[in-house]
Amino acid sequence: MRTKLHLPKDRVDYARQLARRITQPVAGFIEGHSSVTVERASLRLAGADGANADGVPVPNLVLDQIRAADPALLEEGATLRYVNALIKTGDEVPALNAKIAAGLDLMSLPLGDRGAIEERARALAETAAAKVKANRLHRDRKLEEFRDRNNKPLLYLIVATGNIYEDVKQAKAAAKQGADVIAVIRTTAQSLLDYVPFGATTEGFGGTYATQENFRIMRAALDEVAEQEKRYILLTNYASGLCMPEIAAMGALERLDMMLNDSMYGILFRDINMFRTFVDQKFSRMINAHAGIIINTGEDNYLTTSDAFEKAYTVLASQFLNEEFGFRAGLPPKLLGLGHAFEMDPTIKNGFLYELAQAQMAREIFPEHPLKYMPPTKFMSGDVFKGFAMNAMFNFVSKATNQGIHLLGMLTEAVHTPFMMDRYLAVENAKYVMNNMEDFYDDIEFRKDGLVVRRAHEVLSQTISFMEEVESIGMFDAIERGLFAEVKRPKDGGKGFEGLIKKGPGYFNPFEERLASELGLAGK
Amino acid sequence: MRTKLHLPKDRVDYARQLARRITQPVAGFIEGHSSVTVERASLRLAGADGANADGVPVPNLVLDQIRAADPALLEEGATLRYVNALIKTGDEVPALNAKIAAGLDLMSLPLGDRGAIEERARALAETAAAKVKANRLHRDRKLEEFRDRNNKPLLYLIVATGNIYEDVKQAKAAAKQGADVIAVIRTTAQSLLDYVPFGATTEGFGGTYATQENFRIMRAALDEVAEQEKRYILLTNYASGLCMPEIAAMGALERLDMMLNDSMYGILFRDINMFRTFVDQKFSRMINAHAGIIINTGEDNYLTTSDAFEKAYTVLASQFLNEEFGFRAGLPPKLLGLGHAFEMDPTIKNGFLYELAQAQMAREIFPEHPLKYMPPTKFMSGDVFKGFAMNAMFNFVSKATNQGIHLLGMLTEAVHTPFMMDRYLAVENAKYVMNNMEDFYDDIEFRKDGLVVRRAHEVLSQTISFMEEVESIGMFDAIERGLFAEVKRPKDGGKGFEGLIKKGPGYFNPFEERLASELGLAGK
Amino acid sequence: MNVIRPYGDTMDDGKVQLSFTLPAPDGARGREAARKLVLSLGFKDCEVVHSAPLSAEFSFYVVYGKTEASVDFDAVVADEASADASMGMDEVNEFIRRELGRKVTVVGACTGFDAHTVGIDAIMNMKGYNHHYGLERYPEIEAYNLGAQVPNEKLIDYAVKVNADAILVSQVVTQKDTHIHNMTEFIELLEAKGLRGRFICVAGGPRIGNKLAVELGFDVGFGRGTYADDVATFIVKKLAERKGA
Amino acid sequence: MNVIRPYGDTMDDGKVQLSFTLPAPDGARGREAARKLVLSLGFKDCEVVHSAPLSAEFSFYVVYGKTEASVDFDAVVADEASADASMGMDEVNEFIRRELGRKVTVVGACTGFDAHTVGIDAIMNMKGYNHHYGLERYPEIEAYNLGAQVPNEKLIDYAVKVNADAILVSQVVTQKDTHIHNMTEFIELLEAKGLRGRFICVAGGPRIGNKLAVELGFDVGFGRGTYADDVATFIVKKLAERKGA
Ligand code: B12
Ligand code: B12
Ligand SMILES: Cc1ncc(COP(=O)(O)O)c(C=O)c1O
Ligand SMILES: Cc1ncc(COP(=O)(O)O)c(C=O)c1O
Repeated sequence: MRTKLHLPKDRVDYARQLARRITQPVAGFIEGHSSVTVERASLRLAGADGANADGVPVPNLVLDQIRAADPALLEEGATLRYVNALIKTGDEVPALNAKIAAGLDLMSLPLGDRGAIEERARALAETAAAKVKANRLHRDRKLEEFRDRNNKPLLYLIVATGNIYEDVKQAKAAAKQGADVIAVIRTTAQSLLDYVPFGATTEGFGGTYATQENFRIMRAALDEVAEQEKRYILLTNYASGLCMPEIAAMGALERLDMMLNDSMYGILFRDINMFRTFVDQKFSRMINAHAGIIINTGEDNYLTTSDAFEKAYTVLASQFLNEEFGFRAGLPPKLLGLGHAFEMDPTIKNGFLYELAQAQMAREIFPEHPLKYMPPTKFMSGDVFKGFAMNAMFNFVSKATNQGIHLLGMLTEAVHTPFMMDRYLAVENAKYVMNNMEDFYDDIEFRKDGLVVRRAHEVLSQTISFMEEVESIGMFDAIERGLFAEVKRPKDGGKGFEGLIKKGPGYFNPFEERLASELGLAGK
Repeated sequence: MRTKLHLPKDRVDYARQLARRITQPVAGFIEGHSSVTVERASLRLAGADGANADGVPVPNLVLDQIRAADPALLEEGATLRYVNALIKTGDEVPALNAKIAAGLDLMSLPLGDRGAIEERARALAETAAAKVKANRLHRDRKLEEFRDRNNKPLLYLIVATGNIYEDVKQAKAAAKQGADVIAVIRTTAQSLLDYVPFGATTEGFGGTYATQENFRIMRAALDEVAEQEKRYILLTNYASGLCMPEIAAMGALERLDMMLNDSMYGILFRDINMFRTFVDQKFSRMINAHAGIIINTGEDNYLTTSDAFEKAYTVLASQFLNEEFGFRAGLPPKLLGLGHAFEMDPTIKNGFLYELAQAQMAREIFPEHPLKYMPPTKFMSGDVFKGFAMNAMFNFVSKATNQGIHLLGMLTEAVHTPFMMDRYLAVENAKYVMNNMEDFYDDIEFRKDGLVVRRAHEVLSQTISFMEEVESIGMFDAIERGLFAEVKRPKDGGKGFEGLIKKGPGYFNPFEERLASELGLAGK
Repeated sequence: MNVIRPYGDTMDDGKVQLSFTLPAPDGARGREAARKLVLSLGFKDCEVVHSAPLSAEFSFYVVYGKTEASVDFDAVVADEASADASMGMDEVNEFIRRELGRKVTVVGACTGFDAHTVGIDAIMNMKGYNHHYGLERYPEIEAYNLGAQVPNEKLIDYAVKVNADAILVSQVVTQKDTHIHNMTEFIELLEAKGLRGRFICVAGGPRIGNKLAVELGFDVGFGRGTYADDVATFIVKKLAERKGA
Repeated sequence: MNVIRPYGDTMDDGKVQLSFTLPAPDGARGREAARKLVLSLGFKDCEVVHSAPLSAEFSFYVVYGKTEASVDFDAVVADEASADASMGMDEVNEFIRRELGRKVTVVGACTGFDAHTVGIDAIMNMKGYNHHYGLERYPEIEAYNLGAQVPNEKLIDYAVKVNADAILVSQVVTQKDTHIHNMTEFIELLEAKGLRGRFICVAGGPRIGNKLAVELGFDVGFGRGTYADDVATFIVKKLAERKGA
């Protein structure tokens, strides 16, 4: 890639070093911990599924039973008990799930031979890995079969009816209109549920529950359109919130292609406990990495609350941190869909140039990463016409800087969740603009001492100062003191703290082992 | 100005030479001719005004009387007879006008002493020149008083209600919304009238009659808003069609600031006789030059009929010719608003880059000229949203290449003449885009071997080949054979041929003399 | 019965976007006036999501409304001439040779003061439009395109002179209903001369509907997106019909 | 009487732009259905200027219509709380010192599952919004901003605890009328506790109208573009009124 910004390589390297140093103590903490949802995700990979009459999912029932028997037992991990039950009952996984849903208390079964349990558990891990690999292979084949049929950047549209069956209609129409990626927005507040609902759902609000069945339904629908359109349609959901790893596990099993998955979003924007989030994000990312799922990080969220011009450096800092946390979980650059957004006040003189600088900077610093670029939202207004022009400029910057994943802006962003026609207009806008300036990226240079170049250099150096400060304070304290996104989160505060688990000496998790070895993280 | 396209200076110079050579024989022809409207324009500068009961304007009555008496007498010019009547009747101009309108036949008055007539006529020319100079001075003062208050490029909006009083409302609103230039579109087919209607009019169709009274009414209205907005509002009309010089004269007297005024538009797009048009354009341009009126040439018209990508060179060729005809009429570069347009098919891959190339090329070849840039029209459709995005891209190119006069695109271009809200949205779009990328022009370079640069070089060389062909055939024959705009116009065909006048040895025109000397054309 | 309503994101939610100008100052009262106006159009619900001043006396509104209005789609009859499946160029020529056995003559023009020739050229000129050749390219059709600003009188005279089968009238400018006046005059002139029955009369232009054209006395009217194929198909089928009758 | 109608480019021409989706395939019949639908809304005239398929079953239309609907502008009463002229920050503080003689306490939150704090922050936080400081900056006002996703119960308890004069409720998400449920619940809770009379209840959010808020039992509702000044003015005047009464 030709550089257009001439960013000093040593400074970029230094920023990456800072990210490594900042995340090191966090990684140390993560190493020694699990969480209820990490355990449940492991159970899900083993096959635990279903729910009892009250809708409590089987993985939660298992955890509740263990905790009820003796909270300390969780330190060995939940898999042990689930697999023990398989052996003890002689059931296959579905039958056991049914029994648990019907009321079987696993803790009533005495713990058998650990060697046998471990062996059976590893076989389950093998099965899960095979399934995930098959999904990955299928995706790769389809991408190959339909190669060059997707837009560049990928056009990403959301559906958010709350009803999976309505979502399917909207998603199919969106794909027909030209979308490459369909994201099913989750219902409001699902991120704060410490369980994943079960089955097909029709009652979400502002979005649709992420459930394994909903994943399956949408996956099938999109595969169907893909064959018609001869274009692989990527499916996205949210591995985020209190069930981050479980949703990742479900996504891996149901062949999702992308997941919103940020290392700090839950802490900052959902007030989830920081230790819990750090532990959860690691395991979820290992699953995503293994499944070949592109993660989408949430840097755009910094800009909907803070000023996009002044706080541009927080985006870059977060990208470096997300990258490093990603590396530590085995995610290669091509699965790191680092986020950013076109959120500057449209009345800023030369705002377009600053957006261009920011986007190009991300492109040059993260050259192999499928950057995820978010549209204007905060400054969209009821003036849908002006909004449409803003989206045109956003589309322009995205193509002009070769972004990877392009979330389409909606002209009605300030009014309502997208109408079907709003999506159509969004695709039309993007296709027109991007085709019309297809090779702009290759044709253009920035003046060496110009605004764009200077802005990028400035943001990089602000980022470095900021990261130096975080390093000197330490990540946990930095969050506590409100250095990120201007919100302060106490270490022992936030949701889900009680779900954190200290790994005991007898901790057993064949899925984690397996993932670590698949991802080459074993020695680390 | 930094060059971004690296166009070979010698080729550009050569194209200008070709323009000089091509227009030389035409200039020779013009030298020896006048036309009915040149004579009427001269009378108007002398003060001839008003109309008879049938609405026939006084200048036309004078011409008709001379021709009726003896067509050959026109070879001496009409001023002689008008001034003779002034002397003979002892009237001042208004009184004489009234008498003519009431039926006085000037030819009934014997021709008096030529010396006395010439003296009186020169005094009238002096008066007219003083009036025009006062207008020019007033404009300059206001521009100075309100300097830096206009947009760059100037935002140009049209009004076209057909009713001058409605036009005034629309124009004022447009100026309040941010327009710098108001153009009153002329009623359909006025260009084919061989007279200028008299008085305020309310019955135009697709536009409003250009009359001196209408000019006055609109001028006063815009001066009023200008004081409120502290921004000089330029007024534009059409010195075009069969009355090109008369309208220029009216514009000079009523302080218009711009005029649509092309050297060949009438021939090609209105089927006006070529000799007539060439003669008329020269005199009209001398008047415009003296009055400090920026002309707007009509290159955009080539693109509404032919393909903008393939026939891009016809635009550049026409710019060179318009420039040269302009120079020959005393117009300095800063009054040469050469035209071009953003009219490529929006589905062309890289169309934006080609538009950028064309606009930047015009900018570099005509560095001091206030280029007039026309919006997309032909490919606008009923999809007003897409149209709005196209206008955003047009606004972008205009600012990105530092154009001078920017005609705002209407989202409803394919639907109806502009609604008031359409204009508002157009201004909003332009202001947003242009402010947001204010310094893009200074920040950007094109790759030396890139698409934009190559395209500009290619168009320049196509232009040169085309002009070489025109030179070798000769201008008149080239038009006859359909080299321009793919239309063939026979030399003796088209409207207004009968209004051409061969100047006799006794031809007298103090206004032409005066203009030539003011403009330093006397010796030429 | 297949009753349909506008659709936002849920079946029958009735969502519609509107924008308009009011001759009133912008502000809270203007917004309320906009809301009332939209409700008075029968919208059940209406949100004024944007307002802006256009001048001291005028203001602009963007509104989203919710209507219960519906149409029975089953009862809707398309009224666009070009909605019929048209033959391609080769088919048309074949049809002429087979069914009519002689060349077909067509005269066209953009009439009145209308100077928008691009549309009629798209139908008639060799090169055609959007990869559909124009009538001049049809070996079995003699096509005369008289161009712009042609008086009705002159067009009719020419059609008589070349013994045309069909006359094509293009009207693009519709301001102040000028197209209606022009088209009406054309038919009246033909009738006055007793020639109406002699020609197939075809009108066209971006704002010309089939219904309108037929009302004004034409045989057919073609709107946006018409190709020569559509026009040729109509003419030759009509001729065959007449020959048969 | 001052009867006004939508304005395109001529007084009373009644021109309105509309766009919508129909659950029907694109094509001539779809366009005709769109036209009929718009005419059934009482438009006198309607041109479908654009249509496009959204999928095999859905289609999109852009339409220009002409309506004779009108409103009497003289009879329009603005219904926006912030339409009243508000005092500035200094004036408000001065007013409190002069008329009330004690500090005013205000508690605010974004309630229910709503996490959109930017709006309530704009009203309450120090830095304010668009160069209008927030209530926290007012020396005579004690402002407590509880932030996002606050249950109504908790908000009320807090207001009682700090003996608030006014409670500010922000509601941004309006899908499935969640704001209405939330706001209704809030008032019902207050009433159940016999506390409604004790607080000035202020609602706000981009889709909150004064009329709606009052209907639901609030004292006032503020929509888009509100500033702290507007809210403070309303509260202190109301307090002075009550004190006077
Ligand atoms: C190009 C153009 C011009 C060019 C015309 C050049 C030329 N030689 O044709 C020029 C610059 C000269 C021009 C001038 C004017 N124009 Co003009 N022009 C346009 C423009 C941009 C495109 C029209 C076009 O070429 N479309 C492409 C062709 C292929 O489409 P089409 O005409 O619809 O034709 C298709 C169908 O309708 C059909 N069809 C058409 N005719 C026929 C005939 C038959 C028999 C059949 C079967 C089918 C058929 O088939 C065609 C192919 O599918 C439109 C805006 C727009 N984007 O539509 C304005 C527009 C048509 N012009 C407009 C106006 C007002 C004018 C002027 C009056 C402005 C003025 N006051 O000076 C003048 C008047 C000229 C005159 N005397 O008529 C208005 C008309 C408003 C209205 N509805 O009344 C428009 C809509 C622009 C606007 N929004 O103001 N114009
Ligand atoms: C920023 C934003 C977010 C941020 C919020 C961050 C934060 N900390 O606030 C994040 C990313 C978290 C977010 C999430 C979601 N969002 Co959101 N979001 C927006 C966005 C882009 C801007 C809102 C904003 O900040 N406006 C700026 C402020 C200053 O304006 P304001 O809120 O109107 O406030 C002013 C007035 O209304 C008034 N006011 C407001 N409150 C109060 C209170 C009182 C007492 C008073 C007096 C006045 C007052 O004064 C303020 C200043 O003038 C809007 C779209 C848009 N452009 O409007 C969507 C939008 C509001 N979000 C929407 C949705 C659906 C969601 C989600 C449900 C999506 C999902 N399924 O995940 C989630 C749900 C979160 C939740 N649980 O509530 C929809 C709501 C649709 C609807 N009408 O129901 C919108 C309109 C986007 C869309 N088109 O889909 N969102
Ligand atoms: C990383 C990430 N996770 C999740 C979400 C969605 O929010 P919620 O927490 O409501 O699921 C977002 C929203 O932008 C996000 O960026
Ligand atoms: C130079 C010039 N004159 C005149 C006109 C206007 O046309 P008309 O001849 O109808 O006045 C145009 C239209 O674009 C033009 O470019």
